[in-house]
Amino acid sequence: MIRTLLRLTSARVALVLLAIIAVVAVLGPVLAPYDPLKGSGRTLAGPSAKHWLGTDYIGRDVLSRILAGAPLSIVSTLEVAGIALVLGTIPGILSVYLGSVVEWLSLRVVDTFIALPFLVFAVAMTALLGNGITQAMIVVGMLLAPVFYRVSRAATMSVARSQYVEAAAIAGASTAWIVRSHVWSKVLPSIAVTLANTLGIGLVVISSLTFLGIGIQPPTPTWGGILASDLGYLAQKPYAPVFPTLLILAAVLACNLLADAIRDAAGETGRALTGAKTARSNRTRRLAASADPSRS
Amino acid sequence: MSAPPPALTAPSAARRGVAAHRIGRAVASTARLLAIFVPVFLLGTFLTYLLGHLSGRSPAYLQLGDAASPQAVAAIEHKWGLDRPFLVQYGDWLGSVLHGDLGTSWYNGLSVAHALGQRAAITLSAAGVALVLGIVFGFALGALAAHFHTRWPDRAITTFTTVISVLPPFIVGIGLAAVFAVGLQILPAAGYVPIQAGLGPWLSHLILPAIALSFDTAADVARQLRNGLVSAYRGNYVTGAIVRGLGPRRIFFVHVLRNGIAPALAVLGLKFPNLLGGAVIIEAIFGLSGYGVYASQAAVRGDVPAVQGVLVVSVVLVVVFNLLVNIVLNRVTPDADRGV
Amino acid sequence: MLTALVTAGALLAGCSTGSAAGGGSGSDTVRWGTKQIAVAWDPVVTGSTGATNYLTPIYESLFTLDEKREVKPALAEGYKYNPAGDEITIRLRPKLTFQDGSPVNAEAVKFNIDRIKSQQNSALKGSYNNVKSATVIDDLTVRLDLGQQDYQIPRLLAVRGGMLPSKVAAAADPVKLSQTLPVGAGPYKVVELVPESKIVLEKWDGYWDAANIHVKRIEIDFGIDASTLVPGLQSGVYNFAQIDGAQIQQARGAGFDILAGVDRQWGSTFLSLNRNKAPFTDPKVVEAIRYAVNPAEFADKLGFGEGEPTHQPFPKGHPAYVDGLQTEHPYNPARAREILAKAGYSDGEISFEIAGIANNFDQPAEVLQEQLKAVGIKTTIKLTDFANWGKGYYGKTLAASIFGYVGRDSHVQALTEHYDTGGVLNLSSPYTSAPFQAALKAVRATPLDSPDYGPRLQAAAKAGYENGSTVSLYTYASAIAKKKSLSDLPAIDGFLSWKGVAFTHSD
Amino acid sequence: MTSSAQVSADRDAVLTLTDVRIHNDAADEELVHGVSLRLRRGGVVGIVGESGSGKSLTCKAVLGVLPEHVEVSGGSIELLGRDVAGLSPQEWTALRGTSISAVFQDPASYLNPSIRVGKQVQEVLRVKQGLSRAAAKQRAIELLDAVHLHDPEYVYEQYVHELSGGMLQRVLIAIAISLEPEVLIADEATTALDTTVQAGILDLLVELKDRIGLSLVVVSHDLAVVAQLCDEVLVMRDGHVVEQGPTSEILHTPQHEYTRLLVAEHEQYGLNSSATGPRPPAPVSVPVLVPEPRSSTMPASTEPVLQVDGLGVHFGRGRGRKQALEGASLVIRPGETVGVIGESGAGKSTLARAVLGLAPVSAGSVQVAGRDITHLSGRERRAFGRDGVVQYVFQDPLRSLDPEHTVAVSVAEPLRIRGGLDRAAIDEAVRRQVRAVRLDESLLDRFPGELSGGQRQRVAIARALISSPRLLILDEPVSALDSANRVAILELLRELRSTVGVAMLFISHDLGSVAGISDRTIVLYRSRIVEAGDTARIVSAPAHPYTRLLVGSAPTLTSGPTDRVQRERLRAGLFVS
Repeated sequence: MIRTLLRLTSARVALVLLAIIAVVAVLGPVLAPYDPLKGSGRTLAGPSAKHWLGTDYIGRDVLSRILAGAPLSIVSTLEVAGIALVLGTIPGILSVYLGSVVEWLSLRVVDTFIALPFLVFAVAMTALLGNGITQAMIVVGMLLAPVFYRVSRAATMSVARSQYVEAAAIAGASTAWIVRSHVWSKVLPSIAVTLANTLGIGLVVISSLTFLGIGIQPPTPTWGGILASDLGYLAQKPYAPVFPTLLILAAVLACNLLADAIRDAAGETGRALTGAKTARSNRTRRLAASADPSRS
Repeated sequence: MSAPPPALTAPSAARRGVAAHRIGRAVASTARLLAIFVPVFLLGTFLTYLLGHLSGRSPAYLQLGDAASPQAVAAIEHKWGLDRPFLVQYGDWLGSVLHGDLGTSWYNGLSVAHALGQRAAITLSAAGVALVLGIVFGFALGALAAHFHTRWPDRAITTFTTVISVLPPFIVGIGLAAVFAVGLQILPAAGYVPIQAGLGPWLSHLILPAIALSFDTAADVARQLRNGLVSAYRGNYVTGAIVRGLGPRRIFFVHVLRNGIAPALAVLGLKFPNLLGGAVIIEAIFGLSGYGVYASQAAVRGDVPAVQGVLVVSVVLVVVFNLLVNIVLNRVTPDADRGV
Repeated sequence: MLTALVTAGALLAGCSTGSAAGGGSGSDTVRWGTKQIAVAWDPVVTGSTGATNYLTPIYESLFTLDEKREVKPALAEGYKYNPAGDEITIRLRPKLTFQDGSPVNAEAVKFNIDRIKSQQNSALKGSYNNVKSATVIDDLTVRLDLGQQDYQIPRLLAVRGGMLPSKVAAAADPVKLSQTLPVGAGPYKVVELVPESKIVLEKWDGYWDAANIHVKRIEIDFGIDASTLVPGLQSGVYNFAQIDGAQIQQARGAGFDILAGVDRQWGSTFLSLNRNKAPFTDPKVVEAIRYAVNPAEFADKLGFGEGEPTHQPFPKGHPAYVDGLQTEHPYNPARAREILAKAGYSDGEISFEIAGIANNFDQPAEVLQEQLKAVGIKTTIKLTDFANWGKGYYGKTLAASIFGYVGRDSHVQALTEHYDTGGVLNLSSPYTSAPFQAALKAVRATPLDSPDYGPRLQAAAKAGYENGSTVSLYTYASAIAKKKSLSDLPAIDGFLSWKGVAFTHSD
Repeated sequence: MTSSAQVSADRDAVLTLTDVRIHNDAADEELVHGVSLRLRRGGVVGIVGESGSGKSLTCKAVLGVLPEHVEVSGGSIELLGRDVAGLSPQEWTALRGTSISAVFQDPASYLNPSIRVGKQVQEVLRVKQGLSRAAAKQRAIELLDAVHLHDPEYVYEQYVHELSGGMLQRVLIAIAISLEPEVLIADEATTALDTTVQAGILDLLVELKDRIGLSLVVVSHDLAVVAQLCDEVLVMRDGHVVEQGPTSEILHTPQHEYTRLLVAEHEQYGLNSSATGPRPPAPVSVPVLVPEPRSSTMPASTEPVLQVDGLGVHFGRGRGRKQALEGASLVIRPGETVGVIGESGAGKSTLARAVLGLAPVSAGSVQVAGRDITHLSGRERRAFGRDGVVQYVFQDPLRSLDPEHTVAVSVAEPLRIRGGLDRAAIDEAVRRQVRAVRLDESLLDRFPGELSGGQRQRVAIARALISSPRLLILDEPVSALDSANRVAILELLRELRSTVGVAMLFISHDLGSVAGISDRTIVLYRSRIVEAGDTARIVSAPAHPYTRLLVGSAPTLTSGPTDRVQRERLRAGLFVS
């Protein structure tokens, strides 16, 4: 599937973007030309040769802050997605196998989580549990988990009902065997799609929380935090929010592009795997099935 | 592979069954929906209450400020019944919630239900207008993209919806205000006037926040509708309808739309909580004192009953909205079996 | 698509921005936006002195202040101290009523003072510590018995401490008075009140000085995001707003008058140190911190031209401002390092947590952290919501916190709150110092019109300053942006008065 | 290619195809290389060919519904004397339904799932004929009645998912004939339907042809289906018409190799009663009538591999409770092959699952190789599965093989689940088994997607046999295969039966396949065993009316009008739609 994925232009664009972001996340603090926490007398300066993106309200170099903020922004987003992944996928897969009581309960929990207004709940929980990035990430991760639950459950169900799983069950395979050898690899593409999407959502949500003053303690630079504080100085630097916005947007778009590409590639491989040899004899049938008869 | 055989009902029994069957089907689907929503309500309120309990907040510090001696704290907590076992508190609370009493704010001693009642018009107006915008533009864009499937308008719309769905809402809000309120000066940047003051002023105050709120919904509805319509067009029943000699317009409105709309409707149900949740940010930016602002302020102050109140009302709104969506879905596509 | 939509919305709105602003009736209305939230509408309950701004239209005090910061009659005609200075007799203006029609009389005054002293959620208890009891002499005369000689009382009665709510309303339902229907004897009467979000006030003709009130209507929207206020002004939603320093330039550029300056509203931001907790149990550490702090940088970066570098909680020109203090702990990081080194601390050995309220003190905390870092003191910033923070701050369990002060009920009260044993802003409570207590007693015993009052007040301010538990960072002017057509409000220190304010021409 | 000159005058022709070529522009390749045919008014033309032969594309071309990027690149199509090439979309819309109509395979997918079926019948009448709502409804019900749907009012109110495939195909036919078109195309219209249902649909088409003067194009992969109806037959393969001519000519003197294969298949594995020559050699074991009482005097060597007594299976609870199997008893001895036949939903698969210990048994018992497996716990079930005593082969090998596992991995899976063997031993077993099912060892590293249907089914059989089962359950193992593969797999099974000696339970809806391989046959009808016995006896002298209908419905190369009348009588007695 990876090879199919790499053939897609959108995937390549997304991966290049993400690679750049990853490099920035790893090397950002090293690349930063100035100490991101060190203020100077030049406050709210515009872009110049010395400060490419200008300085902030206490005279810190914006470029340095954005670069230095990359690791935390990216890592916290990864953690959010990771928490959501673990909290959602495992119960999602197990819900298919652990009997109707567990299934019913987990479904209702997920329904409930979906019914809770996301940001209200995130704000409430983060505020009530103590204002910190860890709490914020756990809460957001938890609230994003239902997506993974649904996706992994749906994927698992379609595999679980498949005849090859039934064949394994008839041969006496345990649930663990079935999940390991049949389910996991089929669920993976859907999970990858969701993960890529969730990374994007996570970045936006963490930024939004930061905007509301929740999650990240100063002077720690994060993209959302930089953006939020820029908004307080619109009068002085109306263009300031553009830089962090573009970064967030690029990262989120890259994740979205990747998600779409994974979806396409998974579909492609699916078809490739099931139909490579029969393709020749079945070509007409597949064409007939996939084409849009509405315009004939 | 073990699907039960299709009913080979004997003719006479079938005749009698038609009417009863239809009523039975409606009752059964309603019961099924309730069986899903009642637990969601209970679990939602329980989680909400548990959250307040676990936060270890107490009205004492809000009310006493610098006079918070341990005795005074204990006295206040006793007054609020917080020294009772958790489940007893929850039971009592749930009981009064079911009677429409959401308790009183720790912060100002006012009825939470009353405060939310005063704010309902604002939040529901904003969410409602946003919903309408989301539906109208989502459907228009989705139908357009499906119609030009794989051609450039489709790609343009897809790109556009992707971009607007990933824009952080606060950026959208501030950007809209900057352009339309400050730049062009054609709309107010903040505030709310009730609809009694006139449809024009009401809408003029709501349109910007509603647009900001609707982006995400419009984008998702458009995407789902596009995919739904495209796959519906691939359905054999479309070929069937063509072969029967039905015209393209009729095929679209009667056959394709009806079957392609389900995912878009379903996503609408999922988006409603986001409309309420997005209010947290959008209301702050546009100076609307609705649920979102109330909730975030209450949360920041640690006013647990107020936070719980907002969450309960939101869960109820979401549940009711989803019920409606499901009823519509059941009518539109009677064959599908679904959860929330 | 968007443009079309918005245009359609605008057309529907009836085109002009004036009508888009909706609600209020034309140019006689002050449409006021603020990011603050008024929580209680009973002066007895309102904890924040900053919120007095929203109470002044509704409530009138017994006395009031003029532009020279002198006490002038209001509901009361005058006062008289006994020779010992521990009794003050107040004479009310005759034939006044509250907005609910009940009489403004000695009973009402006594009732409210009793309430201040007994009501559980009274925020004025501390300010009235020295008032032992109130006695009705006749219908218009009331006497306050004081615990000790105290000439500050008229000042206390000239602001929030002297605001008089209706006895009938307060006796009937104190929660209603405080939350949904405040009733006073001030120039404006409440038409509509949505808690925490909006209040609509209309001129009340029963006000004793109604002839001086020209603005017909005041509507206040609370909790408006800072970034929305200026667009709100620009799009005509508001014609009056309390804005942040960062927005002054923008508002001025948009053609609004800015009322700012330490002769009007000002605030002070300071670092409270808890001297009962390590590392501040060591006076050397406190001393080093005082040398490490650079008020000029705060004023420069956060004041936006309206701030002042100062080491004390008062701006220059304030009666309690002490000139000499500026040189007592001048910014001197080398000196700070030296003190720490001498006291045996290695670089980075001292570390503590700076607490504060999220979204309020982020930037001062950042600047402070950097300044302390420069002298080898490591800090972490922990900003939380008000409730969490208040638990630690009022419970005196925090080691250090940034906080601000905008209250000015009376000069002496400002000092006691910072430096006295039970002072709300004294994180080191019950810590205080003997010199401060002595100086405090002296200033209280000095009548306001005595020539000694100024020097004694400053002596007390100096003694308090030397306690060392409050390290002032800078003072700033609160800014108000208003439409040019609205005449300037009188410049009274810490007091927003609507007397004489009018729209000069219709727009 | 036979010329079509033998048909009568030109004005009799309702549909004429002249050297029609179909081209895929996207892949730049020709898919159909010249089809010519002439359909006389009231005539029936058949097209036979396996999937991908181009027969359905030809139909789509006639209907003007070719997929995107696919178009008619040569020749001409004349419908009622008009060349369809120049038709505008509006003209096409006007023409479809009124002059030409069609029914297809998988009828459920050709109806809108969200609209009651009656409305869809009515819709055409209202849109195309402008009937009022009431008139359209009345006419719709008449039409539903005309296609012999019991209780048309009831059917009118149903949704697609509430009706069976046969009923839906009748609904579709009702819609197709509602505007009284000249030409009806039946494109695999009976494929995947039960034999008896298929016969019913075919009978209906014949009846309609006679009654309302329809001209039919019947398309099928099954030569027998076409042979029953058609005057003229085209045999297509890979886009070419390999043979074309009057039906009798094609059947009796097939020229092309492929046509001969089609005919031979029916002679060997069909119920071609008129086909001469002996049936395949009968198995040596003596057929035993079932049910057979458990007997202690039975010698040990003939201890049954499977003994089922009074088996009952229910699904669901309360009012939704469905009896899936009732009082079923049967015995299979070592090396014996028992066929199970019945319509879909009759309980065939339920029986198979019960034997695997997977069905919720509510009555009776199941014993496999002397072990009672009626009520196993999950753990016991898995242990029983790992023993590999019973193995199972599914209908569709594509779906029963994990697409991401190579042949080697799939075949080895039962051994790996059982454990205890090292890699080399497993590898050796896999190779041996793959050879046994006549697969090339070079295919071991291929994925299922890279194999042909027949190869895949061999892999599935290899997987089932690798754990040396005593009993192999084959659930419709050849139904999804085309003719050539069907014959090959049946041959393989017969061979394995003698070499490996495994007992088989062979489930099929196709009497021909069952008859070709089973010693004894069980007939399931509505959850009950209605007849059981020696296969030869069941085929030659069916006792139960359903069995008789089944035997009479099986498509043969020679069935005719008399059979139709007989079938109708039987159907009337059985309420079969």
